[in-house]
Amino acid sequence: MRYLPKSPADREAMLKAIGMRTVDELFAPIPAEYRLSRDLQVPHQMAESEIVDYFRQRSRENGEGYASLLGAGAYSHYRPVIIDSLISRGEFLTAYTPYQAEISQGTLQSIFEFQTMICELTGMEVANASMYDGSTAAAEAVMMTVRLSGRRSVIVAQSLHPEYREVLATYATHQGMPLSVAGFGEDGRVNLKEMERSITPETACVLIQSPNFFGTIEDVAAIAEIVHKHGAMLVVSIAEAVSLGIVEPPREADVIAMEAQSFGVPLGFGGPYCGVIATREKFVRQMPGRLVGQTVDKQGKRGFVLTLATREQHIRREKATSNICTNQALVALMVNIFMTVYGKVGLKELAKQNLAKTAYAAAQFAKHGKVLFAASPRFNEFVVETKEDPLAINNRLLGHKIVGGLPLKKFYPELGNAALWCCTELTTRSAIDTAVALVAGADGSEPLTKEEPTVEEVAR
Amino acid sequence: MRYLPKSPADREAMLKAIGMRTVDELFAPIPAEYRLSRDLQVPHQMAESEIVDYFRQRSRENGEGYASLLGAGAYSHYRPVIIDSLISRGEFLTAYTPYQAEISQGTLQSIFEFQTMICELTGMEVANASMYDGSTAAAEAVMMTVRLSGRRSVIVAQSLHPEYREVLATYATHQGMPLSVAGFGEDGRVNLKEMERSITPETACVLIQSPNFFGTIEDVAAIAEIVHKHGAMLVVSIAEAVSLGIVEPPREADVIAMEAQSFGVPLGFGGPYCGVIATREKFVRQMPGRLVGQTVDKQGKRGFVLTLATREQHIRREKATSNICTNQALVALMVNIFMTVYGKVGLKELAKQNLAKTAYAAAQFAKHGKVLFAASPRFNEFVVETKEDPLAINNRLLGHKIVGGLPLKKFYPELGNAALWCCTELTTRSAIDTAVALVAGADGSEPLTKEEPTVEEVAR
Amino acid sequence: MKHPTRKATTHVNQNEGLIFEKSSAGKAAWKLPPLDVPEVDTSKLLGSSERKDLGNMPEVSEIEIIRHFTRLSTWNYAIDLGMYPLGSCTMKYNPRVNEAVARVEGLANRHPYQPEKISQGALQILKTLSECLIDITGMDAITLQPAAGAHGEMTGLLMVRAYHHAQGRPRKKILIPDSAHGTNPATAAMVDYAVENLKSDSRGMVDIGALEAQMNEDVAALMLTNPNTLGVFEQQIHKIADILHAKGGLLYMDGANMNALVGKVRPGDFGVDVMHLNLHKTFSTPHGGGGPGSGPVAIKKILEPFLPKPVLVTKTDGTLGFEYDRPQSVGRVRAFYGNFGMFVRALAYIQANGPDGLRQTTEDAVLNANYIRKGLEGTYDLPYSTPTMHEVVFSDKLQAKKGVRTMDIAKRLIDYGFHPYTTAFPLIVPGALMIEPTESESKEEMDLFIDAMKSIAAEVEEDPQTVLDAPHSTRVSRLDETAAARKPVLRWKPASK
Amino acid sequence: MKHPTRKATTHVNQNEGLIFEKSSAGKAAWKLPPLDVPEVDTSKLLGSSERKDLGNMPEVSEIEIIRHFTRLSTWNYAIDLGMYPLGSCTMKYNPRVNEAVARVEGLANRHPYQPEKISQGALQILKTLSECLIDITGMDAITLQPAAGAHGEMTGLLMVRAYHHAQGRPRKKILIPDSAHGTNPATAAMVDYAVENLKSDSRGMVDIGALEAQMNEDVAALMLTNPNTLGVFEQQIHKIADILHAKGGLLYMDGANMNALVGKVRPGDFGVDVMHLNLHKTFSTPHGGGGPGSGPVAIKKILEPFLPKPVLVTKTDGTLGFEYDRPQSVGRVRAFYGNFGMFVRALAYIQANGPDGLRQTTEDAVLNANYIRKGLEGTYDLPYSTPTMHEVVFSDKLQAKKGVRTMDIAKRLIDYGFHPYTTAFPLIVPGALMIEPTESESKEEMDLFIDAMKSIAAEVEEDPQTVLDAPHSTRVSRLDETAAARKPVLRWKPASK
Ligand SMILES: Cc1ncc(COP(=O)(O)O)c(C=O)c1O
Ligand SMILES: Cc1ncc(COP(=O)(O)O)c(C=O)c1O
Repeated sequence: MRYLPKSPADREAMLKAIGMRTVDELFAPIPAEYRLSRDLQVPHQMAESEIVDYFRQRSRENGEGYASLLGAGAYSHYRPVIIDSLISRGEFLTAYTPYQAEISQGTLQSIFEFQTMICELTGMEVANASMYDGSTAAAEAVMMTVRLSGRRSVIVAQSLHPEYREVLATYATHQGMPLSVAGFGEDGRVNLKEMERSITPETACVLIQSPNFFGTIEDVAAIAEIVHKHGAMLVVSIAEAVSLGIVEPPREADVIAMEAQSFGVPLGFGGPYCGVIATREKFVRQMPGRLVGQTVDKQGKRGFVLTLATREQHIRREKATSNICTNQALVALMVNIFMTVYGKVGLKELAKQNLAKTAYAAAQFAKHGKVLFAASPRFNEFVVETKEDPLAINNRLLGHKIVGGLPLKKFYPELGNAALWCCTELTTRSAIDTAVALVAGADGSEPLTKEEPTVEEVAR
Repeated sequence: MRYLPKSPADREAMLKAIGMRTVDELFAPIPAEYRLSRDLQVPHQMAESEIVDYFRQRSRENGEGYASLLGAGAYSHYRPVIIDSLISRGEFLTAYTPYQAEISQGTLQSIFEFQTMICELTGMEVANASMYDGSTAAAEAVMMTVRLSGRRSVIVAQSLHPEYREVLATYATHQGMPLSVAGFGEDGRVNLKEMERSITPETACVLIQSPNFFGTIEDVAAIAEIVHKHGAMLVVSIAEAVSLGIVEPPREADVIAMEAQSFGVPLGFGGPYCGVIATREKFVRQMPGRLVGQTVDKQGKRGFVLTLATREQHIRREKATSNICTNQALVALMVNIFMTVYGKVGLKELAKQNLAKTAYAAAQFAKHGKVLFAASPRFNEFVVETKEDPLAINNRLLGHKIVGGLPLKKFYPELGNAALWCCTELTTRSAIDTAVALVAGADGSEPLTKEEPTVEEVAR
Repeated sequence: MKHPTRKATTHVNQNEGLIFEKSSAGKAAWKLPPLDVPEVDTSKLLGSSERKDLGNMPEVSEIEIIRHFTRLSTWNYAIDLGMYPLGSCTMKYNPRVNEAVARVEGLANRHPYQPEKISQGALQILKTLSECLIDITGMDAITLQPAAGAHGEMTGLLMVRAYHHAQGRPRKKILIPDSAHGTNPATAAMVDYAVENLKSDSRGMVDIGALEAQMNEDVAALMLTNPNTLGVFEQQIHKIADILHAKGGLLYMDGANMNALVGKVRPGDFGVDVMHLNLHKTFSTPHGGGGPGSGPVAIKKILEPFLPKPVLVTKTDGTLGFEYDRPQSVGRVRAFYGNFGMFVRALAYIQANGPDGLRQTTEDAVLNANYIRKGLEGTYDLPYSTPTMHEVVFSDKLQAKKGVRTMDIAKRLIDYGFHPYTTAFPLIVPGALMIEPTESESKEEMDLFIDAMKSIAAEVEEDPQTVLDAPHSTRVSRLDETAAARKPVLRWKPASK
Repeated sequence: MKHPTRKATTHVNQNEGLIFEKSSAGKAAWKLPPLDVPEVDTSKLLGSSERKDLGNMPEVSEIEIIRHFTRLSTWNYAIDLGMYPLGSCTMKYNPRVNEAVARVEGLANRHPYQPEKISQGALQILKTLSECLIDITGMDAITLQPAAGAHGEMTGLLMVRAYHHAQGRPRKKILIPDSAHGTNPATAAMVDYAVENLKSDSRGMVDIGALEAQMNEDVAALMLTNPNTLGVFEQQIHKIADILHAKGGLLYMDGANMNALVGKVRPGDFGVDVMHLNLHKTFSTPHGGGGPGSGPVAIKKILEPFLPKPVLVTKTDGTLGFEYDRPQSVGRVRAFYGNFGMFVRALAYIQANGPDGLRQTTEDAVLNANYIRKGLEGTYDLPYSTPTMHEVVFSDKLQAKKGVRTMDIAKRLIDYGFHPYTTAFPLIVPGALMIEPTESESKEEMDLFIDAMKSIAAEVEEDPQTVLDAPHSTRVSRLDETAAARKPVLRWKPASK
């Protein structure tokens, strides 16, 4: 086997050194009746070229070359080439968790920079080294407030990503934590009254998302005021990290649970992504996940180490803040490099382009369907209600190698024929125009002409 | 500009330090009348994503996805993934020529290993660090024999790659070196009698290729005997390096000039490739190009350095063995890694697969066209003569996304409707069968049925 | 050093500050393409939600970023540089073809919500990998959703919990051997189970007597690592299963050590009801400095109704798709379908090996561990002489006499050109040296490791201080972790502020 | 060291033997797919030409190869690690997007002989790059065929030779300033021209008087580097051109230093007839440890008939193709069309910069060189005070008094975390320190460089021996080059034999 660095002679010599005659002796501890006498039923040993061909083939069967107008928690942004050049270096790719600081300073310093940038972008004081993804980060953030508040019930916004809600339900219900849902209003944002009504003295926290699942930006300040008034904590989930370039972060939150996939992480059919939790300094000891801190060596030289490990499972076992061990380090490095490339000015300009593409698209769709929650501020997603079933519309788009918006029936039956569309800096005007034309085509109105709309039209 | 590590403030501070007010002052030495006052007429500054899109587009216009049965000096072999993983490391990719040995041991040791493996494969005693490509290596090898023999005229086999012959002509004629050509016989190999007749006391060397341009393996021993009998030297060019896995190397040669592209170097529309010269120890001081040698440091520790530099332009200037400076180092590293991956056993097995595919293909073509030089041993190329003009046949193949063999009219009008076909381990049986069927289809005989031929058929 | 090593030396190495220390207004590593739609008035669109300032985010150029991370990378040790004998972590070779195929356009850049009919390629990968893992473990069904081992543990225990609920008799606690990894008890707590410790016997295996005594109707399951963290195979495994099953409990196996079993024996065959795998261990996906991982959970039929949703199914028309209507499911454990990129890598690894390669891999892994045990027995104390599978655990008992503890020896190994072994556990071995070479180490590399360990043992006798002060060859010496925890500095702040 | 540097330190680094020392029969890093055609009888097919044995070729596994080359790589210095101030080599940043686009399937893996009609993508790249380079140089036509600068020189001189032949009066010699790079005279000799040295004046420029005296009908051309190897722009350039042209000679410009001119001035505008470019310098293609390069040759109309063949043309149907029928061509200088992969990278570099970026790049390159000159003037002897363009040349005159030569200072720079500057030439400066920072260096990096150079100068005064013994921080100390040349060991041999 080409990965194994041993010749038959090496194996012979080693067995001899151990004082064994056959390899079977090594497995003597395993009761004979359980030993497998047959070959495993897995593919035969393949040449590297066959493996590459196999996955190229799967790739061709997987929508290769389709344009997509999907968002909903996974966003398509341009990934600067240097991200892969750098994370492919064996020293990053094939290193373990940096427990041995003296030979892990590269990983440690980069995580320290990651934590710093996440703080700068979220307006929080501390951020951890990463969580599995945005959904588990949200659930863990909620658990954190339960520990901090000593209360056990949780209120979750219906405008939070439905799958995040499902994950929270999985985490919470099995720990007997009552969950209630706060609906959204005409404006596609949390219904404040309804939310306030559902808060009780047992409410540990309210969990919302902003920009929320509909792309609408929540009035975090107002929500925070109500939540805090009742002595509960506010957890804000951010699924579209690029929004932080132009949208004011939820500084009033007590904990922010983020999905950083937008920052240079490939869509990858759903994973691996990069969750992260940020909060206030005073809450850090209840924070789950790894943390890197600055310190000095014997000569007083600056260095970095994993710290506050007493929160973690390998020290505290059943008393740990979480069971998380392996996290998403290499993905966090992608995120780190992405944030470094765009930086202070680039992130804002990038976010602006997302905003412009989305404003244009929404204006175009508005001509042939109803754009819901149109009055509320939004980032790069919008909901369009059509007469026709969006599934039918999407089938038409697929014919043109375009993947249409996400039909919301599945998650929000009450929204009927609504679909969630997304535009990023990578969405071309022509893809938008084609999609709009195809939507229109079925709504009775004549298909759009390809001529460019005037700026006035768009501004409308 | 995103590659430039300076802020406006940095530039200000630096100008100030130098004692200048404006950047223009820096260019004062350039007579004003020549200074360019307009923008260069080059593409406007593009975003990275635009650059990637531009080249993806060019790629789609460049035969992407076509199968190819072309060889003729550029061969399509599988490139193990680790080649690019390793050569992409900045420490190899962005290093200069290893003149400063103490911080270049990585490049130096790898070249030393490269030189060693080339010696092992060619049967020569010394090999250099690389030349531009196989054609210039052949020309420089000939120059080498001119210096060594004190004679000035050269005989070149007509079965040598025609473009190599053109390059030699360019190098030789301008130095007033008489060139004569030795034709090939019925068997597609050098016509020994004709060759011997053309050798004179002024003949410095005879240059042949084996396997030659037709894929036929020359009788190097016989040629060497004749050449040496007349006091001339024998230079053998090897264009298909993989042949060395199964074909006896031309040990009787005085100098071997090789194109190592087959060893892990992408086809890349013709370059960069990797030339190499190998020869006997006694000729090394007339060898062009860089050489790495073993030595020790002050503590007696093994190390490697560039050596015998007195042959080179930076020391000897007009008396140097060649003007070559920059060579093909990074490509030689690809070759080195490829040779290391396949090694002693893999190279032989790889070569065997090439042989098998070619034997199969030749047998199939033989049914619908005349395979020339069929009696002579060959490696992975063969010449097929058809009634129909091969250009017409190839147009038909293009319709099936297959690039057919190289029509030889252009180089060998005397061969009429002959084309040079090549099969490697990457050529699939179905591609061969399809091609054969399309050749047949136009030769009047019925198209081949798709059923597999029996081993007997193939053996024929 | 007194005992020169043939393995490593020191070489000039670049310093590098924090990226923020390189930032200067006006530098940029980015450029956006021209906008093909009209510009917009941000404040008009966002109003009070508009962000004005991005604080101290850096402004640097591309070359500075390349150098920054390249320099940082040279401060790391890695599998690509040498042996990484971390016990329980299975630091094996991460094949580069895995990285190549994971980046193929249609796999790397497709959206999880694109219609299933154009996602058959990805779904086929999920299906094939699932089938492979099911046969490798000898179980009946699997979920690929969990993002890592600990996440898999939680998923598995949630299914156990749901199972007992469905049986109408919920249970209170999980039995966990004292040799277990920290995530086991932490996970039990997360799903609201009480943890009860189970002690090991003198041979480092589950104490059958204790198990019989502690097992009752309150016990939901036993979380067993097999081979356990001592590298010892639980020879009474079937007895253990019987004891649990007799009282209606389930046997959970922590599969972190599957590298000792693949192709040789299947947990499903020796009584395991539910287990997780670590694709980032046994199946060669890179650790990447701490992640990402993937922790599939394989189960027996009885637990199938409780699988997280969605579940991959073959539809009537023969195409693949997800089933969301799973009334008894424990629910989702993460958004989307799991760490897909890791599935691609793990499948590529299985394909590269085939049945014969996987078996040979396991044999080499066990051979290597035993070779190291043989090489160091006598030099270091071996608390349990029970046969070794994929890893061996020594203790620092002999060296402790000189005041040298396992962590000191570990740090000294760095000077000898190796990454340290695991020191944090198993807790049943005070001052543990937990060594797992994996199959990826050549005899040459292991001989160098054995020499290094012997040389350090000699140093402990001759001059312990050298060992206590180690490492001596690194760009930073031992770092003050206590200070770091006492006054945590968890982010950079501009000097000014 | 007495003067501690903020730039570098030492860190543990892996040793590694030769790959042959790791070989063992039966190890393999390869696997072939099953053969889809019948096996063949090799000896039957090849007879006496069959090779039986591959000698001492290695047998190793993939992980060993990854570690071998990864370890080796850590022994190298590189642009990615820090400033690489080699004068005349233009060691600038090598953008990673260049590498990415050069690997796009249809560009990386297509055959040079595939029909032109399916090669329009590649041909379009040749055309666009050619047009860019023609405008950048201000010339009329170009060939991309030469594989490197020296190859371009040869190609250029061949055209000069062909031109004079066509004029009916072949000429004998080439004038070359004493400051020229070694390839210039070596090239002249290769195309059978005699080399006549032309001395420089006190300001380091061509001595006009000498030129007038030496110029006659025997002189085919003057090979001029501008800015020359002192980093000095030949202010009399047009006078020089006039003198040559007046006697029917041609002006060849070695364009190695175009990084000082791009976007600011064009050789074609100041009288150059033929010149080469180094895409691996000015246009950012990586040096890769010594190559590959690419040396396009740009020419004025009068030389167009002599271009190497084939020549890229736009055909009547508007598609691109090669023209082979070029009766006056000097012929081919290499097989196929040149180092295509470098063309892709160079064009990507031009696109990333645009007109503004290219101009800014040149300005920064010149700014950097002048900043270093200012910083080190006084500390090191500046033999020519003429204004500096892209590089500055000092001499070791002051340090030589203490017995310390330029090579010693260069080696000492290594301890300070920098790659040395160029020491080999220009020959007109004995003990030259030839420093070219390029535009890719930040102020921070250059300040560190200036500090290092000053610190070394101080060391030369305080304890020269430290400098003479340098480097002290590398895995190997100064290597014995004399011994290497006296008894050359140019390949590994098995101990046995
Ligand atoms: C025995 C054992 N169990 C569980 C885990 C946790 O797995 P993960 O880190 O993937 O969450 C580990 C990881 O080190 C382990 O060694
Ligand atoms: C001034 C000058 N001319 C010519 C050359 C030769 O160019 P190449 O190495 O590409 O052959 C060099 C390369 O160092 C150079 O600096």
